[in-house]
Amino acid sequence: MTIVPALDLFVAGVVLIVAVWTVVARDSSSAVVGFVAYGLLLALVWVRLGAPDVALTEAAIGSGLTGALLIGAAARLRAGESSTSAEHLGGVGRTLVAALATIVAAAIAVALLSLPDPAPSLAPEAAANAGATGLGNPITNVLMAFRAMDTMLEKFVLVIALVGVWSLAPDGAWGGRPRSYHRADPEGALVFLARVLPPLGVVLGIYVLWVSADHPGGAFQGATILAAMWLVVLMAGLGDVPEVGRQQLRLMLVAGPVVFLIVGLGGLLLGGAFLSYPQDWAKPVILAIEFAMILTVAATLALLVAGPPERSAEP
Amino acid sequence: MSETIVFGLCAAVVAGLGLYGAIVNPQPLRKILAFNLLGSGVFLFFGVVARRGAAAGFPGDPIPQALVITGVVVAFSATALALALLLRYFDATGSASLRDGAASNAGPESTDA
Amino acid sequence: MNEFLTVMVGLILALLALGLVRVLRGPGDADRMMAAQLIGTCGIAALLIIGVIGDISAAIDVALVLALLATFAAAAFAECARRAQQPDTPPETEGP
Amino acid sequence: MSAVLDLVTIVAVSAGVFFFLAGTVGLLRFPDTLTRLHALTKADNLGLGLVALGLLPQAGSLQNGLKLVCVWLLVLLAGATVSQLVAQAARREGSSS
Repeated sequence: MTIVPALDLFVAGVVLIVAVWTVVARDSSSAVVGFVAYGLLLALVWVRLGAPDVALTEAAIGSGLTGALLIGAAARLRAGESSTSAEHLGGVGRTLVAALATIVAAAIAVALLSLPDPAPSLAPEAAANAGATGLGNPITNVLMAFRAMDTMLEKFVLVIALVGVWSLAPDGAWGGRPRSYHRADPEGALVFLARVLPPLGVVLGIYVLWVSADHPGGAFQGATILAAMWLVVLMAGLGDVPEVGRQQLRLMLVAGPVVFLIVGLGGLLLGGAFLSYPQDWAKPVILAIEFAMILTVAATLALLVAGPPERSAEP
Repeated sequence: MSETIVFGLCAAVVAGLGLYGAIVNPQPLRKILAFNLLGSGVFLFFGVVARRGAAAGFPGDPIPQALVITGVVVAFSATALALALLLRYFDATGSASLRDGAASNAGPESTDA
Repeated sequence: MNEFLTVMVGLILALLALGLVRVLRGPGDADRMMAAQLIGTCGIAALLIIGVIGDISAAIDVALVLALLATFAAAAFAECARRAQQPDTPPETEGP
Repeated sequence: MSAVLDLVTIVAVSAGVFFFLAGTVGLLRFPDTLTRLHALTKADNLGLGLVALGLLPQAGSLQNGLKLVCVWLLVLLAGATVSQLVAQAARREGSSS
């Protein structure tokens, strides 16, 4: 039907308008709003590209958590905005950079348009080996079984990033608590939200994880929703971030990756290769890893958004 | 197959925009924003390649899609680290731009507070 | 039916782009919150219709997550607006 | 029967888009924050509510239909909270400036 490309043109057109807005906008706060809208529209693009799992990830992490990070940073940097000097790149420089950018864009476009007609694809292999794990969702198969090494290393990357963020704390607040604490005013709207939303969010997070076995979903997307709910509680002032030096918190943060590593080594011992699952135990083992993973990843993502410690340890 | 062409061009333009914004914009926050834009353009590139490789009953080749999911998470942690660095630099020097002349007087006494 | 829905999505996305203009004209925090909320709702409506057009039932799950995170972004905006208005008092009172 | 359902979809979705249009135009044209807020909340709950209502007959299963209603309820909660917060922010800006 000729009408369907019009839909794609609409979506792509608005995505480009918002992307140009994000780069060109005058002050950074409206650029951040543009970026949140951009992340949202990207979820639409991913649904049109037939990848609902990635749409979930882009919506949850791309526009949700990244948006919150940027909103917080833009608000804190607004004070310093006046002191920044004018553009340091002259007119000639900008046209040169514009030319470079168009060359890169053209190269990407040519690379995409000149894909051979039976485009190279690993889908047949993924379909052939889908039986090994008994999971219906091909992407969860790839993430947790065929390329389990990537997913495990990704968790270590998250923990390392958190160590990096925590190491940026000023000396006085070492091992203290991130974010400044404020008393929650009981009848505020934010407090009402922080009481009503988290239960719904937790149910949705676990649903997204549970459904990922056979339908689009995933542990990371579920973890992002749980992290967002904890952050709403923190923003409303109903709870306080645990101090960074606490032992249980650090153990919990490392638990996810270590469980994954232990299961991987277990696969090695049981005669298979590293990270190979015993034949008929694949699905329960994968679900066990994902449940252990969702809590630690949720905590890590929330603490990444909370940022480095700013106050000393006492409450 | 029309959406692969439309979104392929969209991915290319977004990547170019991100590159342009990352280089031209003086403020570090805007550079991080533009860098995220560049990242999402590259991920869209993966998405279009996955869509072109749709076979064996899948709407799209699952391998590039799984790589993109991993990539989005890693991109988020990189952005979190970059923003933490920027905010720490802003707290230490009181200015949000990295121009050498701009490191104003607030430098020494606030770092050891 | 799909043709009608496609035209509707086009309209909604045009309105979404218009919503951004409000951010340009009224740079106050309140306007930014409202624009983000409207953009979120327009995005969710467009996503629901696209899910029906392409017959992708997972689009509703994505819309659910987006609805949840639209609230989260609004909370982030609100907290920054509140923090800009009155700086935080050090927590000399007892802990939570 | 399906013709009637399609008719319901067409009428409800176009009404929903009309409210979106009214809300966006209101957001752009109205003079001060509180009147804009009035327009925004109409676009939110009525616009999305009618679109969701219009899509109910097209939704594949009952589960999808229930999820559509959940999406609408969640956006209602979001809209209510944002309206409160925006009103507080507007009042604070009003009183301080």
